[in-house]
Formats: sequence, structure tokens, C-alpha cells
Amino acid sequence: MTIFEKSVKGRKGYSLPKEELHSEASFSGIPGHLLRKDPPELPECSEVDVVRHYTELSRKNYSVDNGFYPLGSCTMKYNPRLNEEIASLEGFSYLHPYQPVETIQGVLEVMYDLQNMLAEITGMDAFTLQPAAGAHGELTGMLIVKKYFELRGETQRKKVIVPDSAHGTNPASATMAGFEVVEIASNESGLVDLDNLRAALDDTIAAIMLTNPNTLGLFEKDILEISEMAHKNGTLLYYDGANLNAIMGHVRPGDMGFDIIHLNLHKTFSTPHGMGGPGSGPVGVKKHLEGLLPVPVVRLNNDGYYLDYDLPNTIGKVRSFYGNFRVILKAYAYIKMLGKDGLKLASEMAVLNANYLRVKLSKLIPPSYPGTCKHEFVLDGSKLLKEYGIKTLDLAKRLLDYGLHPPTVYFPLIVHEALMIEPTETESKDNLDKFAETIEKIVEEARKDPEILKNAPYTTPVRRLDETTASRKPILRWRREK
Amino acid sequence: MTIFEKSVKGRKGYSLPKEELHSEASFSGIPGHLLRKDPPELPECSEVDVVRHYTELSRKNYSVDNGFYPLGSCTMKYNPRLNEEIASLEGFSYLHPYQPVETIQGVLEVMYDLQNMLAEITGMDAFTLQPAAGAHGELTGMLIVKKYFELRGETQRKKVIVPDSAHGTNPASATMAGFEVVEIASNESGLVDLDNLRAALDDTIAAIMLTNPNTLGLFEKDILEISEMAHKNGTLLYYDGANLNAIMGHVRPGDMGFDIIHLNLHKTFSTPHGMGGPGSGPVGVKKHLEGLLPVPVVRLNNDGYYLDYDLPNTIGKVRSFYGNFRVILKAYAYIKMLGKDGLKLASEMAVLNANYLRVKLSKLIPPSYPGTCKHEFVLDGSKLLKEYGIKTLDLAKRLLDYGLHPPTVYFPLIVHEALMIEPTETESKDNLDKFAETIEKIVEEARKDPEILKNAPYTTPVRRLDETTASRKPILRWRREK
Amino acid sequence: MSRFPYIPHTESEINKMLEFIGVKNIGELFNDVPHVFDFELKLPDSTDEFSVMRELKTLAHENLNLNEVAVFRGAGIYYHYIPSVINALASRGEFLTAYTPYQPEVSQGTLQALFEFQTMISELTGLEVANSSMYDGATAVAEAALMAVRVNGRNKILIARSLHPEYRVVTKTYCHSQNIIVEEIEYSKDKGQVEPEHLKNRLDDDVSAVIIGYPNYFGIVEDLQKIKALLDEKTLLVVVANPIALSIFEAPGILGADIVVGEGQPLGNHPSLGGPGLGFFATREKYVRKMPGRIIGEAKDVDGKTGYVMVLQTREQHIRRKKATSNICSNHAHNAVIAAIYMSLMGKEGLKEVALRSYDKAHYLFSQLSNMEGVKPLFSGPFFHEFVVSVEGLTVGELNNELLKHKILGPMELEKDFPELGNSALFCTTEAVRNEDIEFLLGRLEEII
Amino acid sequence: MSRFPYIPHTESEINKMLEFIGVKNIGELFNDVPHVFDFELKLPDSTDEFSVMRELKTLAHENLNLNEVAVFRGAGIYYHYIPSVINALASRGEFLTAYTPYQPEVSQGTLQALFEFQTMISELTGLEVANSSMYDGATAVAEAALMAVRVNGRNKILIARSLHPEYRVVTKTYCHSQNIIVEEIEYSKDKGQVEPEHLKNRLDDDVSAVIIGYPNYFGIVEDLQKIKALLDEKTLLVVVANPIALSIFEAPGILGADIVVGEGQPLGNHPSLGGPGLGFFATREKYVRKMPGRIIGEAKDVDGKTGYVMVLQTREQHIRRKKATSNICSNHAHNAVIAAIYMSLMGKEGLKEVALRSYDKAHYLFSQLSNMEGVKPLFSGPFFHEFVVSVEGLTVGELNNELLKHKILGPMELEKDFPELGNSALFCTTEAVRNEDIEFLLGRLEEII
Repeated sequence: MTIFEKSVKGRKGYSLPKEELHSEASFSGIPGHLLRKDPPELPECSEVDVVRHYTELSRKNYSVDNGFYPLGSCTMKYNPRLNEEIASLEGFSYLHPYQPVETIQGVLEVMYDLQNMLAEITGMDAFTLQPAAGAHGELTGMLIVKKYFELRGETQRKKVIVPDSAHGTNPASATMAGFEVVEIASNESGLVDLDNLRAALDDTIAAIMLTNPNTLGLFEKDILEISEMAHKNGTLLYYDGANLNAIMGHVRPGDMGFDIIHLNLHKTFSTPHGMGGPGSGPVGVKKHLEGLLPVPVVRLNNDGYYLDYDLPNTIGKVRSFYGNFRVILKAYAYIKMLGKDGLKLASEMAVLNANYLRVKLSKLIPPSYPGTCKHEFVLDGSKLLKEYGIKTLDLAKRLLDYGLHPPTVYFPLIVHEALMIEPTETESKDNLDKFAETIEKIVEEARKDPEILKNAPYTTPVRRLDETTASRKPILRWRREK
Repeated sequence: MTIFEKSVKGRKGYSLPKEELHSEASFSGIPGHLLRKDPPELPECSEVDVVRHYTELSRKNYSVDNGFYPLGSCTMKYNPRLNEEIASLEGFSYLHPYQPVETIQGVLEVMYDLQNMLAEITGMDAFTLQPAAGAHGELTGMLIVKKYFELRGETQRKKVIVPDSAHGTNPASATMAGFEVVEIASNESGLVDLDNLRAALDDTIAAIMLTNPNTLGLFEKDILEISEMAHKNGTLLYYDGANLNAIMGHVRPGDMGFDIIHLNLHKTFSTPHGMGGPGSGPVGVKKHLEGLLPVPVVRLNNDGYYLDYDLPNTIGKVRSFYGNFRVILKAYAYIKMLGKDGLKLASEMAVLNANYLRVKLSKLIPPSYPGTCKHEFVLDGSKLLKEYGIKTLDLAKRLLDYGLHPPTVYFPLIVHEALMIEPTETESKDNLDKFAETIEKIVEEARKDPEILKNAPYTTPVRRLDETTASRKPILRWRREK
Repeated sequence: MSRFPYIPHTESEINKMLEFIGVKNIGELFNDVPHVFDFELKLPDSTDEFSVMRELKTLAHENLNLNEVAVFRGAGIYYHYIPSVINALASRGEFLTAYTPYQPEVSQGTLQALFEFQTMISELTGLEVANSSMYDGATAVAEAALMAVRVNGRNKILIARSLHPEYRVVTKTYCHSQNIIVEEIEYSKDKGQVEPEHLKNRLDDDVSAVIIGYPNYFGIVEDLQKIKALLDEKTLLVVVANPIALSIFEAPGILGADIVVGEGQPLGNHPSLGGPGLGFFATREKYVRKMPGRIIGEAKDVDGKTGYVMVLQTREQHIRRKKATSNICSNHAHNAVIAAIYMSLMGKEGLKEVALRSYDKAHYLFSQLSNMEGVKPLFSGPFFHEFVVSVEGLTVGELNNELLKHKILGPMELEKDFPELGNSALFCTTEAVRNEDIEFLLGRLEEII
Repeated sequence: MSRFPYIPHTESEINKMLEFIGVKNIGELFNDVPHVFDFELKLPDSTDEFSVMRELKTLAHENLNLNEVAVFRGAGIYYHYIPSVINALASRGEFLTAYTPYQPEVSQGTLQALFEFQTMISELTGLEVANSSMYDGATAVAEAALMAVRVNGRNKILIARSLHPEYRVVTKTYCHSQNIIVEEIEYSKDKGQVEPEHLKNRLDDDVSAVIIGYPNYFGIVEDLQKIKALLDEKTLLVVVANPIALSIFEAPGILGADIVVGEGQPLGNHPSLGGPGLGFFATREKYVRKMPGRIIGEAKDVDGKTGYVMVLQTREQHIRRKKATSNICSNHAHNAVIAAIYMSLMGKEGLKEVALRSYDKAHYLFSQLSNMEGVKPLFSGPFFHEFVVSVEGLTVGELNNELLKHKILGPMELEKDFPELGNSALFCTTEAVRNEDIEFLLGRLEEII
């Protein structure tokens, strides 16, 4: 039941100061047609109604706080409550973006330090914290690429190369920045095909977007060669940081030759996903691109921290103000907690967990590519489809009945019936074992009685929903029944 | 699964400052037999394990935040989140009881004001906020009674009269204070039987403990006569404030002639019950008993607020420090929010809700006493037992399947198969209607197929538990299986 | 023994796992990473929760927070009262730590809350459909411009100069790369609104959309009806609204808006230095397939039970890739749920009362300032809860420095963004500014100016 | 329209309900209340959430909170670090707003958490059974005295004078009414412990129990084994323990304690001006039916599934009424759950580390103070994280006033409660006192004394 159906005319869940009004609703200066006739039909509820409604809704969600959440490329690690408490301090949450900088020195110190810490972790030279999410960071990066070539007068560079295994946001962001996307096929090992790449590289190519390790969880070991090819061609190399959790303290995108990088603070740096956001997608660049960053950049001089708007070659702004500050703050606290030893260990344990689970599950469902993975790996469910008529989707839905969240399914697109699994380092061996046992149980069910899977789930708040009809005849808002 | 079974040796969910120790665990001064040999077997979990475990446990609870909770005499009203936010302010939560009074003036102001506000609401002259709960308040009150007669040299007053409809804590508290309890039977209207009372009153009676409205939800309309009889006999009149929610702003126990009162801030004043506590049970007295209150009392002089220990006739202390301060704070905020108009309306709507539901349900299950009730009422389930073999307990368990919390059952003891219902004012008409409809549905089930009820509940995290065996062969702690 | 509260592995488990995988040590798992990349992170060592909390509290105290001052500054981020219920509910782990609802069966909480949010935005804006959030007001405007171009294939955006300066900059940044022309429309120097006559002259067949604030950056309510009347049937009217104002002022959808976007921060979200905010986005039903962002729809499950799912995903980047309506992936779902809870609690009457009180205080302050020596109202257009005055005798910056000494966060200084307005200031009041704060401000202004 | 966010009734609903009941107005529902009682409440009118929050914040700021100072005061309430997880979990509505678990089927969260708490207390104390909480340390001691009398029918309680003064007062208050004699046992003036020889002389056939602190109020670890050896087989040894200390010091149950009680506040509960605290209570299995308070036990449901229920309720007031083991009804369940979460998070190693760090700092401070002019350790007995020194040259009160100026909450002044100790002070350190705080304190002491 929606909150609208719980509404009763005249009921009240709020209280406001009872100060007398200076002029009882005088709208004398306002043209009549600009005054609202029918007020917005918002619900009218008492406070306890609202508490019960959203408490109940929350209980219909699965979350990291409920259990294992091995969505590939999503890095669903534990989100420390310390960071939430910090972000709720009034000295951070009740700040106006246009306060004088003298009154927000604590904030600017956090931002300045985080810019530097991220630069150190990634091997880049300068960072902006402005982008609101990973894809927003990609867009920012692509705008920097665009501006870079504008300034160089190389306006013929209208294309961006993206491997076919890339996250969907990569081509979308490149397109949004006005580039044409050239997709190149991966080789049989799931890596960038150097021949394909070489063939595609010409003077129209502005950038190559890569993630390393890639979405298959495989490290692009030829990265130095790729980087050399790109730079020799005058092409910039862009790093999608969604998979950074695999390599912290082991290898830095900057050292691999990347010119631009975005990070997802809500993945690697543990700020919560919040049902899909807010995230934060800082962008780092090498020295030669620093002047193109969006304004303002946080800097320090003798008077303290300040907001520097004086970047003549800036791409401008990609959003209002300075970024998702309270998200940034959580990432800052996370890095402080883990430190250099913890960050490195986090990556190591993420990779250990992924490989442990990969080996465990490989006996049940073959991996799409052999060998050691990094933080995630991809299984090929097509055998299940062939043998039992079971789609990856069915297996995913059946996992819900066992109280577990399924992996990412049907991505990356280059694997048929893909199951993309990223356990993260915050899961214990017990949890991985339990997940593997459950998969084994489900595969056994598939063998014995595939109908069980095809009709799953059974125990969830709702069962399988008709998404096709929902998109064909969309009902996008509640309306009172006539 | 318990948290102990989720423990893994060597796992860690905490972090402590890494300062070097001054003397690496030197216990040179400690006799060996006083050093612990086998450390306590506490669980070893990561932070996410702990978060998931207790999140999961919380989800196995029904609470006011989940729905209607009509437990009679428990006043399960909505607990405002504002009060929780206030109580979590560091300026209240991080205070040491032995800080200098100059550094806790804000706290003392709250306590002083609350003492006065409670005195105004109840018509008493002075309050202590020290008792930790209702029963603790009762004990405090009875200790005051005891001391009062000691001071007067009337040591023959060794008895306390308690009606048979009283809360179990009344006789227990009187006994605990060293009194002998005389139980008197109620009359056929459910009220104090004046003849019985008169017969019992002699010079051995120290006090009469009453609640008004009583546990049947009936107002003791002869209260002035009772009070006169008591006082003429030299007996003190004690008011159990558990049912104060019925009468705020309408009638004051002090005006009825009561000498001592306790309140349950966790009932009438909406501080949450917290699964059974902490509560707070302030005790109010008339002028002639003020000097007997436990120490310290909060007072105000020209230098500010202070803690007054100088009460030569004090009963002493009933607990450490000054009371459940953070609970007290929530009640303070609640009274501030509602004000005199809101408190009165709260009682009115509590009584309205009770009568509305009483009339609705009376058609299904007869009330144990006829006529208007106050904040609660009692139904007599013995008809259901006779006709369908259905016990009140069965009906209660079946309610759980419908996602509702049952009323208090089998209390008060003077009603067979009692169902004691207190809706409170924070429930809306819709919620009362829905509850009544559900009861109707269940009574219909009882008629058609009583087995449904006898085996209920079906949909809860566990089903009916074997409480008898659990008490006969108690297992009171977890132990690793051998 | 494990060393970190967030990393559960014990030595013994690590060894068992390595053995199971068949490698000798962790290093072997990184064998595919060339050793040329070896390096040592230069960061401080790990520390503990206690010390981090202590350090961050110190940094928090170095900032002046809005609860410590009387706030007369708005300019896009507003100081409203946030009832305690909001964070108590929104911080529940099941909301906070869930991912995008890719598995609807176990995400009904997220999906229904966002569906309710969409409904509320639809009600506020007077448009049929809304998405489930954008990053902020600025990006919502920018995406609206891109959407307009997708809808009608035209290539020029007219954006009111009276719109928030940052929104204009961001829109230009977004449009620039797609070679979409962005031109500004001047405001009337006396009314502070877009002048219909002026706009009329700028309209031609290339104009894809006209973007207007409602109220605009100066707090003034633009006459959408008059503006709409000037547009040909292809040109879209994009309105950038303050959601609080929409309980008092006519719904833009009713007045002809085709797209309504804005910053939803005032709906229960903390100021947070401006981030995270909440972009909202609504449009007409016929354009829904051109709309960016995630959209939630009602659906039935196999048993006929009502539930909610993400719909029209073929517009989105994870399906459509380079042909997506937008690259947006993570959005601001949590902020949208906060807004939904806020609107549920305040309700129809409460939101209106917030608007009314904000309006009333601003108009009182305006009338008092109008009579004050050295202060002059700049515009005559009708306004909501912000207005512009020019100040004589000292700069607005100097004035604000003085006010800050009295714990007043004074008006927004306009000269940098609007040099044509000279030494002027944008005042704002909300229901969270007390009458006594206004009188205190007036007293200080009398002294200072 | 309803007027209060907590009261949902609209005028129209009120009318419908009155009509349904068959009365004309609300007044009729109060007809049974004699009009002689009519009166007008003299309280301020209702106000709003914003104003209440503002007022209470102001009051909160009028207090000096422990996070603003270096804390060297313990004396029963201790300043330990409380990880953020604790309140995030404990404040979940399902914990906060549930009642006593009278319906176990929908209270398994409460019941299991308390069962786990009981297990942890049993582990800490080394006794077989624990209840699910008492109000605080003081009432737990008092109830232990009453229980001892119930167990052995004797009528005299010997209580160590080295026990917390407030615990002694409360125990006397409780015992007084039941005509139970309470006598104090002196402590040795050099060791600060109960002197076995002295105790021996006081023991006779009337002594129901001997109550001893562990550590005692002076921080000193009493030798329970020696004390136990003196008692006849009927006399109960009641030990009042600091739960944090029990990771380092031998479990009282092992050393012969029959009842172990104490204040559980240090286990993750805020200092809160001393309330709400958390009384814990453990005893030997054979006495379980004499134990006061609620007890949770394991049970099986009709399907054989494991669950938890309240057990042995026939001891309790709601069943047994005047013959109950105690009148306790509401207890401190929420504080017990907080303690359970804290102990789960800190675990075996963490709790020990807290104890160790507290111990280490105290011993360092003790050794430094021992060498300081004008300061003299009073006792030679082994101590945990508190110790007593006497001070020359100025009163402890004066000293503390000076320290407070440097943001130090100095030691507890003992003279009022222990005049025999003269101008002496009880210092305390916990893991939340930083080494630099100690050095800072030492520097100030050098200056002041």
C-alpha cells in the first residue's frame, strides 16, 4: 500500500513554529494566474504513519547490512557506521556552499587532503572532487579530453575507443561528450586485442577508455604496450576506476601510463550505495591536464585553504558547488582508518576472496576465462542453459529464496549467460563457503527439477514481476482510483 | 544462530588507539591467583558480522514502529524520534554524574523544570526523578510510607491494602518494603468495594495502593470517599501512575487526595520501552512527605541549580546518582512539544480511541464490565472458550499472523480469559477499524475452524514455543556443543 | 589474528584459502601485474576509530555551522528545518547500504519509495511523469537541455540570465561538447524577470528550448504563461523550480512547461556544503522515452500482486550504451527517498506552511528594508522568499563580515556573478529563520549601514 | 485538521467516532469523573519540533561534555570509547520501541539478544546463570543482599566499606525496610582492601552474605579467594565487579563468588550523567529460582525450531505478586542489548585490550605521581585502573578547579565520603585517555601542586 492510500484529509505529521505571520497570506503582488489553484496532492499522515510506512519499506530491501551482495563491478563492501556518524556532525552537514572560506577551513582541509591522498593512491598529479558519480567522472574526463584537443587544435580527434567488455557508462559518457565511439573486440583471453587496437588507432582517436583489471576481473598485462601505442599516436588513455579495489597499494593507473582517471568513492572507498546513490566520482589527471580541471580546485596558501577559480583552460563546471561533500568525507574517514597497510590488505583480500570463490564455483559452473582473476570473475552459465534449460536469471532468482543476493547477470555482454561475481574483502571465508554451497544446492535443483528455478523466487515480498508489461504500458505514478 | 556460532578465532571487529603501552602487560604487583586463566569466551566477529547479526535480530521483533500495539496498561504510544535525537546530543549523553554542578546547569534545569511540570500535571507538591522504573517508584513510595510512620512512631502500621485488580508490582513493591499485603476484592462493577475497604481499614494499615482509572479502565468515582476514609484512619493513599494517560488535564491525583504517586515516563510521556526498559518512575508527594524523598533533590538558588542532599528525614537513596537522565530528557521534550493543550488532548483521544474500540469489539466479545471506559477496557473471552473451545491465548497468537500485536491477556486476574486493550491516542481510526476487522475475522475463524487458532501462529519467525519445558529444564546461556 | 575491523580474514583462514586455490602466497595472485609497477604507498599507517572520530570532530568544529547563526543566505541551497524522523528512517541500513534495485523482488522498499517520490514530484510540478532523481539542480538543467535537443532536433538553447549562475555554467559545459549553442536571455532591469518582448526577438526555428527559473535566482516568479505563449509548438519550455515554492505558485505544468527540473535539497536534505543535493526531473508523458535517468513503474508479479520495477531501461546506458539518453548510472536515490519521507511527513498542508512562512518573512523583511536608509530594492517583480537590494556606503562583502560577528550569515553578494547589478545583495528567509532573528538583523543593519 | 503530529485525529474522524460510540462530545466520556476535580493545567502551550530542538540544544551546550575534556574521573561511571556501530544498531526502531517480550513469537530479536547478553555475563563472571538486567549497579547489589537472605534465611549483611558509597547507601535503604541488618567491614588503611583478619572477627551464624567490590571503589582488587576461605558454607559471597576488569582478573565465580553483580555501563553505554546505567546479576545455577529479574531461556517451537522465551516467570511480580523474588518489572533491557552489541564487537580480544590499556595508563600515571612532590599514594594493594593518592598544599576541590581550566576533569574527591582519608583523590584512566592527555595532566599537576 502506498503512502498516498494511508493519507487522511486533515491529518498532520509536522509541527512548525507558531509565530504570527506578518501579513496573513497576502499575495497582493502576485498575478492571479501564477497562484496555485489545486495544491499538490501530497499525503497527509501522522508522524507514526510515516515512521511505520518507511520502516516497513526498508524491511522489503536486501542490503549489505542483510548479507552477502556479490554484484560484479559494484564493490558492495561493508559501509562503516563510523563514517555515517562523522557525516552527520552538524559541522559538516549544516554548511552552506557560499559560506566565507574562513568559516569552512575544516571542510577544505578534508577536500585538500583527499585530493592528495587519491593522487598518491592512483599515481596521478591532481584531482577534482566535483563529479557526483562514476559516470559523471567519465563525462568530466571526456570533456577534459575534448578540451585538450581543442586547445591543441586537433579537432579531427572525434573518436574514442572502448573495448566491448567495458561498462555501459564508458560509451555513453564518450557519446555525451560529443565523441564517436569505436568499439573493439576483446581477444580470446578476454583482454584488449592489441592488433584490433593498433588497427583502430589513427589520428582521429582522441582517447582509449580502459578499466584494469577489466570487467572480467583480468589484469590487462600488456597495459604498458597499450599505453605506449596510445601516446605515440597522440591519444590519451582514460582509466575507469570502478575496479580499483583490486589493486590498491599494488599498482597505480598513473604508473601504467593513464592520463585521466575517475574513481568511485562509493565502491572502493566504502561510502554506501544508498539504493543507487549519491556516489562520488573524483577525477584525477596527469600534470599536463591539470589546468583543464573543472573549477574550483581546493588549494592551500599562507592564509589557509581556498577555492581556486583561476584556471583559464578549465572545462567549466560539471555540477553546482564542489562535489558530494558528505560522501567525500566518508571516503576520507575510510582512508584514514585503513591507512597504507589497510588499503593494500583490502585489495589483497578482495583478490583472495575472488580467487577462492572462483575455484570453488568453477567445479559447478565453468569460468568464462581460465586463470587467476583479480577482484572479480565471470562464470559462463550457458552450460546450465544447454543442459537443464536454466537461464542465469533463474539461478539468480532462486538465490533470493536462500536469502542471498545474486551476482551481476548478463554482463559483461561478451559472455553468454554471464554471472559476474565480486565478493569484496569484507566477506569472510564462511560467507563465501555458504554462498558456494547454496550455488551447489541450486545447480542440483536445476538438475533434478528445473521448474523450481524457473518459478523462483517464492519467499520474497513479491515474486517475479512482469517487467515487460511494466515498460510497455508504464504506470509511473500513483493515482487515486476513480 | 547465535553470535557465538558466528565467531571465528582471531577475527576482529574493533580498533583501538595504537599507542605504545608503558609496560607491556606487567602484572607484577598482582597475586597470580587473581589473574584470569581462561579468558571470557566472547564472540570474535568482524564489524559487518555484528551489524548483520543485530540487524537480523531487530527484524525479528514487533514494535510500535511496526504497527498497532494495544497492550493494556502498557501505553504503547508512538515514541517521537525528536526525543531520541535530543537524548543523543553529546551535551547530554557524555556527562559524568560527579561533574561539578557548574558544568551541568543545562541538565539540572531540565530536571528542575520536569519536577515542577510533573507536580503541576499531577497536583503533587514535590517530585524525585530518581526511581528507574514504575515498580521502582512504587518501592520508593512504600519506603516513604514506612519512614513516615517510623517518624510518627506508628510502627504498628505494617499492612498495605491492595485491590485484587491491581498491577502485580503493587503487592510486590509493598512486600519488598517490608509490608504485609491485604488484598481486597473489587465489587461487581469492578471498582473498589467500599464495604470491604472499610472493613479492612484499621490502625495497622499504613497505606492503600490504588490506580485510577483502575486496570479495568474504570474511573474510581468514589475516590473522594475513599480518600476521606483513608485519611481519617491515618492511612496514606498511594497512586499507581501507570494509567495516567487517561486523565491528563482532566483530573489530578493530588486533587483526588492521593499523598504519593509514581509515574511511568515510558508510558504516559512516550519515552520508548526499549524491549522492557530503561524506564523512569518519578515519585511525587504532598508537602508533608517532601522531607522524606530520596536524596539528592534538584533545587535552584541565586547561584544556579544545585543538588540538595540536606534532607535529614530522607529515606536515603534507591539507586545510584540521579535517575535515568536520558529518559527524563525525552519526557521533558515530550511535554514541551505537547504543552497543556496537547497533554489534555492526548488523554481525550486516548479515551476516545478506547471507547470507540470497546463499542466496536463488544459486538464480538463481551466487555467484562459495562459502560464508558477511560484509556483501556477489558473483554471477557470466556464465551469464546465455552462456545468454540478457544482460549484468549489462541486468539492472541492468531493476531500475530495478521501482523498485529495482541492485547494484554489474562490480566487483570479478576476477569476470566481477560483481553485488556489500550489503544493509546497515537493510533488513528483506520488502525482501530483494521484491528476490529481482524478480530472479527478471527472470531469467525474460531466459529468455523477453531483448529486454525489453536495452532497459530504460522507466519512468525518461530511458532508457538514450549515455555513449560523451557522453565522446567532451563537453558539460560549458550554453550558450544561438545 | 585479523588486523582490521572491516577485513575479517585471520591468518589461518588466509592460509587455508591460498592452499585451496593452489598458490603459495598472496603475491602469486598478483603475478599478472608486471613488477615494474611495484611501489610503496606514501600514506600514513592505519589508525583507529577513536582517533579518526576525534580528528574529524576537530575538523567539524573548525567550520561554522548554520545552526549557530541566523541564516539569510539561500541562492540555491536552503536552510529549512529537518524533522528528526527523516534521518532516523533514511539511515536504516536497508536503505543506506542497498544497491540500485536490479533485483526488484528484494528491492521493493527502494522501488516503492522512489515510485512515491516520482508521484510527489509529478504532483508538485504538474507534469505527468518524473524520474527517480538526478545529481543536482544544475545537471538536471543541463540534461533537460540535451533532452530538448533529442526531442525536437533543434540546436539552440536559450537560457535566462536570471537563472542560477552555476546552472548556466554547467549547462554550457554539457552543451558545448555536443555543439549545442547556448545563449542567454537578459532580464528586465526593473522587474528582474525575463522580458517577453526581449525573448520574442530571440526566438527562431533553431531554438530547441527556453530555460527559465521559477522563481529565478533573484527570487522572482517568472510569468511562465506569457513566456509559453511566445513559443512555437516545437520549442520546449524548461522550467527550473524551487519545489517548496510550488505549494504556493501555480504548477509549471499547468502553465505550459514541458520539462520541469530543479534542486530538491530543500525537501528534507541537509545543506551539506551543497552536496549531495537532489536533482529532480519531470516531463510530459509523450516525452518519457526521451527522459534521462532511472524511472520506476508499477508491475504485477506472477501471483498478481502489485510491485514496482525499473522500467524503460532500454533508454539507459547499461543497455543502450553509446545510444543511451544519458550516461547517468548512480543517481541520488537516497536523497530522493529523504525527500519522499520529508514530503510524506510535511504533507500537503505542511509543505504549504513552510512555503507560506518563508514567503511571509521575506516579504516582511523586504518591506522593512525598503524603508531603510542606504538600502534600495532593485526589482519590482513578484518574489517568493528571496529578493535583491542594492546597498550604499559599504560593500556587501564588508556588510557580511560585520554581520558574521553578530552570528548572522548575511545575504548573497551578487556583484561577482552579476556585475551589472553593482553592489547588491540577495536576501533569503525560510521558516527556520525566526522573527526575532529578522528583528535582530534589522537592528544590526541600522547600525552598520 | 489535527493539530499535533503525534495525534492523528481529524475533526471529522472525532465526530464519526463520537457518533459511533453514541455520545455527543468528548466531555461525556469523562462524565464519571466528578466535576469537583475540574482545573486548568498551568503549563506553557504546545510548541513545535524546531523550537524544542533549539531550546534543548542550547541546554545541552550549557553542559561541559566529556568529549571536550581529558577525563580522569571514574568512581562508578567510566568514559570508554563507544564505537559508532553500537548506536546505529541499538537505535533501530524494532529494538527501541518494542515492549517486554510477552509474545515470544514476535520478540525473538529481543529474546535472543538478551540470551546472548546473559551468556556473555555468565562468561565474564564465571557463574552459570545471569539475568537479563537490573536497573544499575547499586540496585543490583541491594537485590543481591535480599536474595542472599532469601537463600539462607540469615539476617545480616556485611558490606565492605571499600565498596562504592552509593551502592552501600542503596543497599541499606533496601534492607532497612525488611529489617535486615547491614554492617560495614573496614578496609586496611595501608592496602585499601578488606583485611581478612578483620572480617573473620565479624563473621557469625547470622551473616547471610559478605559483599565485596572487585575492584573496589579505590580501584583495588580484593583477594576474593582469601575472603571466601573464611566464610562458612551457608554464607554467600557477593562480588560487585567492573565487567571490563574481568578480562584481566580472575572470574569471581572461579574464586568462590555465589553472586556477582555490577554496573554494566562501561560496556558500550554512554555515561549519561549516570543514568540509564545497566545492572547485571549472575549467580550459581542452584540459586536460579531465588534470583530476581527477568531471565531468558532457550525453547523449541512446535516445529522443533530453536527459539527463546522468558522463563521462570513464576518468580516474578506479575505472576507471584506479593511473593515475588523482587518487584522489578521494567528493567534495562535496551542497555543490556547495547552491552551485548558492544561485547560482540569488541569480542574476547578487544575487551581485554580495553582493560589492558586502561590498566597500563593507570599504572603509568600512578608511578609518575608516586614520584611527584606533594602527592602520596595511599594504598599498596594491587589495582586495576583507579587508585588513590593524598594531596598536599591545596584541597582536591581546588586542584580540580584549576585542572578544569585546562580542560581536565580531575580525580574524584574522596574526603566527603571517606573523611578518614583526608585530602585524597581517586584517579582513573581508561583506553579513551590518550598518553598525551596524561603527560598534559602531569605537567599541570607539577605547576599546580
